[in-house]
Amino acid sequence: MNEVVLLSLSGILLGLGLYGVLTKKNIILTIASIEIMINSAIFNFIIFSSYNNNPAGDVVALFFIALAASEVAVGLALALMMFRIKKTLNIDVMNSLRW
Amino acid sequence: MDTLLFVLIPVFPIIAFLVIAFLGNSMKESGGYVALVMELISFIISIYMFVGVLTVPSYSVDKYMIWFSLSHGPTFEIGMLIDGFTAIMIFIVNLVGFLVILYSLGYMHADPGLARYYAEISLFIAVMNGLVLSDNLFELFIFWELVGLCSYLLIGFWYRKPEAAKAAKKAFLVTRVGDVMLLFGMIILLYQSHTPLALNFNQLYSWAATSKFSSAELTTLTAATFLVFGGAMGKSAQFPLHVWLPDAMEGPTTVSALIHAATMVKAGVFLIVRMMPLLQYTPATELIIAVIGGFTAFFAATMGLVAPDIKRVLAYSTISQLGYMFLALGAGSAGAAMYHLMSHAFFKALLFLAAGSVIHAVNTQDLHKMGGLFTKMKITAVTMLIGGLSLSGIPPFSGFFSKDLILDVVLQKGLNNPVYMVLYILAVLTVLLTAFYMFRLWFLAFMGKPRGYDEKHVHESPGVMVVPLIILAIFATFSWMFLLLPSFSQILGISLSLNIPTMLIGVSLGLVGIYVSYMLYSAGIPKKFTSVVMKQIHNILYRKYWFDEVYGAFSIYIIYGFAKLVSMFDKYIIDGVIDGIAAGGVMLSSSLYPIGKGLVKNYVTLIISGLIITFILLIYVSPFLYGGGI
Amino acid sequence: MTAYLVYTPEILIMISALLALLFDVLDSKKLAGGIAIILNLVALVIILGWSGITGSILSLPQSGGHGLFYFSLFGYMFQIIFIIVTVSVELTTLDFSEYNGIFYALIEFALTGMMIVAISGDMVILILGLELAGISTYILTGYIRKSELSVEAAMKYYIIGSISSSLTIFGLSILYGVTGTTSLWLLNLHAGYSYIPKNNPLLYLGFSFIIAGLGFKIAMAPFHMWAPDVYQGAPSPVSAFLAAGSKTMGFMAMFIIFLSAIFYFAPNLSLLFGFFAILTMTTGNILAIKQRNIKRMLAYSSIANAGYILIAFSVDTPLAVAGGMFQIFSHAIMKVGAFIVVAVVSVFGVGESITDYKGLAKEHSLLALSFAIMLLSLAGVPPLMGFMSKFVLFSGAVQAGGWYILLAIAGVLNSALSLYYYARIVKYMYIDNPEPGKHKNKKISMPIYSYISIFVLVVIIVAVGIYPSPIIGYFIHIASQYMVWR
Amino acid sequence: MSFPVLSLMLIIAFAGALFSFMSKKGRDIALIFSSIDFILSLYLMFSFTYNTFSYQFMEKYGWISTPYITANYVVGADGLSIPLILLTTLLVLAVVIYSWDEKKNPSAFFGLIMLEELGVLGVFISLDFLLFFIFWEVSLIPMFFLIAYWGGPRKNYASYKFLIYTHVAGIIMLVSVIAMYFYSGATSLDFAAIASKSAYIAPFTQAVIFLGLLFGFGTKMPIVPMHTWLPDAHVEAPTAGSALLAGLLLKMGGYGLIRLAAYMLPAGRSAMTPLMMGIGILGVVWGAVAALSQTDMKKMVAYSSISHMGLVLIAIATWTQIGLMGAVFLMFAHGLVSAVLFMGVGSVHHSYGTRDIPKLGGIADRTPMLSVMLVIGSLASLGLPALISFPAEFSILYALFSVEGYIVAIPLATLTIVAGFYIWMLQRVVFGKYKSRYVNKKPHDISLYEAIGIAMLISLIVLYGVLPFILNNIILSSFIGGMV
Repeated sequence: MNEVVLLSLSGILLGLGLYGVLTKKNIILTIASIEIMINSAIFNFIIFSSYNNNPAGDVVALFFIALAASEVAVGLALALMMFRIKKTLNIDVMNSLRW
Repeated sequence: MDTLLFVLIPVFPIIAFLVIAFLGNSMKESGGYVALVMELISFIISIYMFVGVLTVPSYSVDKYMIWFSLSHGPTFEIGMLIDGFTAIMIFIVNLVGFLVILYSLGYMHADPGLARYYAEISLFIAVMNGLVLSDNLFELFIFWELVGLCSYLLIGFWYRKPEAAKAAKKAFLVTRVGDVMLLFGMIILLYQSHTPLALNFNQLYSWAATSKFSSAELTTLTAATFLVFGGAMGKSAQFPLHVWLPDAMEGPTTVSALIHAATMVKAGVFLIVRMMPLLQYTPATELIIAVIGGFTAFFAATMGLVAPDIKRVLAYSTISQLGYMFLALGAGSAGAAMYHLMSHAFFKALLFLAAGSVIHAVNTQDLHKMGGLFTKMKITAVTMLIGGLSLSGIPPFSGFFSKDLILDVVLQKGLNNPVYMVLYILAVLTVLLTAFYMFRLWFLAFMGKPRGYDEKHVHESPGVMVVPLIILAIFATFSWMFLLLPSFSQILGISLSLNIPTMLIGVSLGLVGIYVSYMLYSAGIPKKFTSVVMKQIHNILYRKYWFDEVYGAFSIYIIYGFAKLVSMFDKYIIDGVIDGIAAGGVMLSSSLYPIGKGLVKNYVTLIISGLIITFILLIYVSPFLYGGGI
Repeated sequence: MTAYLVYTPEILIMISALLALLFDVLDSKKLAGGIAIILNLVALVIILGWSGITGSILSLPQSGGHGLFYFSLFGYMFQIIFIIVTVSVELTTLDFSEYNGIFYALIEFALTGMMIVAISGDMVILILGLELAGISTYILTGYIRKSELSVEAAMKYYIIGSISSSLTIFGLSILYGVTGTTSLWLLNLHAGYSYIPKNNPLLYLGFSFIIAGLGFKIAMAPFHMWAPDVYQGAPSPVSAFLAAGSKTMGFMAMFIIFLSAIFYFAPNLSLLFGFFAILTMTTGNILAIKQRNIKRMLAYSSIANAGYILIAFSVDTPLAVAGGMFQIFSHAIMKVGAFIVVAVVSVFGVGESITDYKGLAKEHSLLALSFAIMLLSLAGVPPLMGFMSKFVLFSGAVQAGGWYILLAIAGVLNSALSLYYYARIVKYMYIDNPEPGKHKNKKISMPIYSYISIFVLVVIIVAVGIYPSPIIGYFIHIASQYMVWR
Repeated sequence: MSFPVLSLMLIIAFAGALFSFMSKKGRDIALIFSSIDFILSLYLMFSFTYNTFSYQFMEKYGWISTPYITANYVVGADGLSIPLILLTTLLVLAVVIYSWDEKKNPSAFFGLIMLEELGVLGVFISLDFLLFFIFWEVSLIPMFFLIAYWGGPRKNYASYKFLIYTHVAGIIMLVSVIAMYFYSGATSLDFAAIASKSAYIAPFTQAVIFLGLLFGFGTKMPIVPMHTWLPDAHVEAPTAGSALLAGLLLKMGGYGLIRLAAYMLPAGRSAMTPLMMGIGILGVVWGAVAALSQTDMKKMVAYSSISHMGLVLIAIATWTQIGLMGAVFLMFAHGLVSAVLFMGVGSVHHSYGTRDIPKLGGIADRTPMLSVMLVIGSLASLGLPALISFPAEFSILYALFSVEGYIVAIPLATLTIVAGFYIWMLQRVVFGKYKSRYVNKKPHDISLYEAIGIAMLISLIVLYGVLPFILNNIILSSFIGGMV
């Protein structure tokens, strides 16, 4: 029962992240939404770790938190470059690369 | 007799052909002499053969070499079959061939295409000799096609004239229809007979003589022989494949004399003569041959009645006379046919050469523009008269005897079979028509007053042209004397037995024909017909029963239309589908192109939908297919 | 100490990355690149020595790092591909002034990630490798900071990439939840135990997520949309690296993960991958037809190739898997070569539009010839390597019989379709005349290193095409080993 | 192992291609190398051992040996391939001589011709499927370039159509053969290895595989309805390309169909015999009828090729000794004849600036030599006896009658139509009044080189027409005996 609730929570997190990615126009917000998605996965690991009585999941979660952080760093850097060139953070102007 | 010597008969003209073909342009006129000399040698050898066979009437030798063979199938060979028929035919071919080349020296003088002419004539004589010498149907067919080729080339000799080119095409294609039938017949015969040597005549004969045919086999054999006759129909211009021969008159007159009167068109007759031992098992085919022959004889003669062109009249006459020969063959007498073939070769060659002499003089072929030539060209006129009398079956010219033999044979058969009786009546009526159109021609050309040619330049032809006329006239008059030789009669299986009543009917009808034409034409062209019926009949005959129109319409509207349809199908349906698929791919490419619009959100949407598809496929679809399940 | 010897190649490459950073500080670009290349080659030689000859110092397969790593011929084979690709790209960039030490550092980091993926035996290591390579390549894509396209490509790549990696991680977490272990090899071992439910819907969900995540890496339809944009926007050498290296890494990861997954529901996966194979190759080829930009076209061709390779996952017989690996190998070689040529000709003022290639053979006959060989090889024209790999791959499908033959037929029809757009470029180069005003022949020094790398790649393409026996044998050997683990 | 003459031929062709590409005097090199190849093929013909039902001049080297796929470098020749090898080397030589005056990038032109020779020769001599397929594809690329670079106004469309059609055909064939290989459990991709096992494949599977092969080889032949690439390719190809395309590339289809499909899959063949008969007869009629309505001379000749290849298909379907002999002989014959015709038409185009039949007329007036060659070519193509096609056509028709009976009437009747369009074309183009409104005001008769090229082929057309046993004995003594 407990697990189901917790898993639903992580599912909701994933959905929220996705919703953010699909609707937010601002690149920073998009990156934040992606972080939420990753966090839902990390959350999963922790849930399953406790469910399985296996510490490996917790270890993995720690690893992935670091990973997510480095990813955000790169994302923000790219957003900065983006802003320098296009003078906007609107994600929808990123369409000069198409067909 | 040294049989191998006879191999040389076609070889010499071939040498002439090669020499003239490769060196002709530098040889000019002398090419003619090469051809003449080579043909003379062949002619001498063929006389040797003729004489030799006459001394030993039962002579029959078959020499062959293997061409190629199959381990599970027939062996193809090329060889020579020398017997009485061969000797007679060889003699005719080379005699006429020699005379025609001689005549050409005068007639074709200063033509720009002289080398081509002599090369093709030599080639023709060579392959015609080959055809006659063939000992199997396969080999015969090869030469059969080659004479057709020569005929095609020579009809189109003056290729700059569109009519000549058209006539050549027509000749080739119409005979091709026959050739294809012959090919079909050969294939059936080859399959049915299984002779060790493919289609060897002697082996075919012994096969036919020894095997007991079931009715189904007889049906097959009938089909085969009928198809073989189809070939003869094409080559010998029998109804309904007769349309090419009158047009073939676009070629030089010498060509008409040699190919379209004396030799090549006889190949069909010769073929059926070769097939006679098989035909006797298939009376149905015999009957068809007789009917077509008899009908053609009459039918062609009617068209000859009104033709305005001197050579076309003779062409219709040739068709008609060939019909006689087929009638004889259909009545079961190879001898009568062969004999008429011989005498017809002489007098028809004579008539054509004489006509050539006239054309040479007046530069027109239109009878309506001739007239009154008798005084200016006496030898031509007289020799042509001899030919005409011979054709009309007036004694003592050889045509009389040969035609009489045929009538006699048909009558004998007709006494038991009403169909043959009808054919006999047709044949007799044809005699009347023949005499009429022949003398219409003669009177229009030589009697009356000149009608619009340049009178000053008209004079008798030179010696090289006149001599062949005289020689042929002699043959046309006296060749019946061959029948007095017992060996000759033995070869042909006929004799000079005079049946007085039929003779009388024939001769009298001939005389009536001559008389009528004398009444109508001796003083020039008569007034136009006044009666509507006569006008209509004249029109029908003049338009040749609209055969050309019907065939033309058939080929243009049916065959060519179908062809158009097929290529439309290729272009629009097949290519349309293929190009459509290609275009569809490109269109799909273009329409899928802007999907996503370069926007990240859309990409993410696609990824999510892909995820959902994956899950559905994994969990719901696959178990159904594999019987597993969650 | 000897226990750490097995990590020598990875360590060497890591060192080269650090050295490159160092030399970047010293502003000595050639040295950075040169040392990276040399160290890579040393690593390559070591790996070849370990993997090439039986009875080498290592007895393979073996695990290391308490199960975190797993060394096998299979992994080494992929490492060889990664190093070849990287070295080619680095050689090319030596000729270009815009790439400095940082570039080499990044590309070496990416290579390290790939190498780690190849020897990973645990989810953690796998993801770490993937992310290391991924993050490095995000930056590499945006390497030309002044270029709007480059930055935009990087941004797109980053967004899609991180979403995908989050999906992958999510999937792996479910896998962990169901099986109770993060070790992929352990997972494989435990797979036979009955306590792990075979038809757990959660498992299916997990695999769906993993497929979606890795499908991004290999540019499988419908997860492919980023690829053309990124390949077009990125600098050409980076595109080469992405198309040849990053994609191969994706396949590597899939091989490792589905090693165990296939045990659970092989038929279902078979159908799934069959479907995606046909969808991917058709999408790639159809869309490639209309492309006007050569790099986009190559991207779509890369997508199509992913489709062909997916056949191996669907058919899943030793021959098919060997064919799939062979196709991965040949695709990597050909694609890296093609992008390098694109990079090199751009130096001569040839644009990225396909029509710019008209008449190329008249001025740069050697480049045109190499490009033609690569394109024809991509199209599968014998006797080039691309033909041989497709031959083995489709043979595998046919050998399996049944409906797999349909996959082979779809494959060959698609490859016929692909011939159209490859041949079009070859025709442009050799037959058509240059458009007026194009080919501003910039007078520059010969890009000698690029020529070397192109030459080596062409030699590989032709030589393997003409005498493929050892390579095919090698792949079949690896594939059989891979199948045996299952 | 004896003198490796077959490999030598391949090497020479390849070297010729390479040197031609690199040299400024490509044509001299092409002439020398193709002559050597021709001489070698004559050597093959004369040192051929009769009445042995096995491959001769065999060479075998290991190539690919892996657990699942084994292929070797095996070359050899038998009565089926010897005529086609001879045809290849002869035609290439003739084409090289004919195109002597090619102005546009001659080195590449002759190099491609030599490359084409390499591919086609390889197809005819390789006895391993993988090798076969490699050469098969190698033969496509040069032809694609010949059409695409030296072609006519619609060369783009035509070259791609050619490429895609034949490539699709090739790979479908590839898949079929792989299936044959795996289903039979053969030990290697050698023809001999597959043939020894393939007859044991289940009949239904055989039929399916056979269908695939029929599609593959048939498209190349081409058979209706996969034939539309041929007229387009021919119309746009340069003369040399057309001659090689019709003369050689179409033969690859027939060759493959005999050697790989019909021989190796007896049950599949007998299941598909009605289909092959039907398609063959349809092709005969279709090609002939469609040719009748063409106004472009090249297109007309191309459609006549379709008709002839229909006959070849019929012959293969009969699977009798005489039929197969006819098939091989007709392929040889058609190779020579269509090459002559295409060269003739090419020269007409060269001289008068058009190939459109209604625009031509009376060309015998100004270009007599050319006209003679056109006439001979047409006559040979319509199956005139004493020229090369006749023995072949007769054999095939006879075989058809012996197997299927009176249906032979349809192809026979078509012979009339074939004669029809050729003779009609001659009437309109060669004969008749000379039309003075040509692009070229002063048309010149064919050049010496063109004449030599054509005359070489014509002399063989006559030679084999009169003495067909020269070739028939080779075909019959070796390959037919081994097959039927």
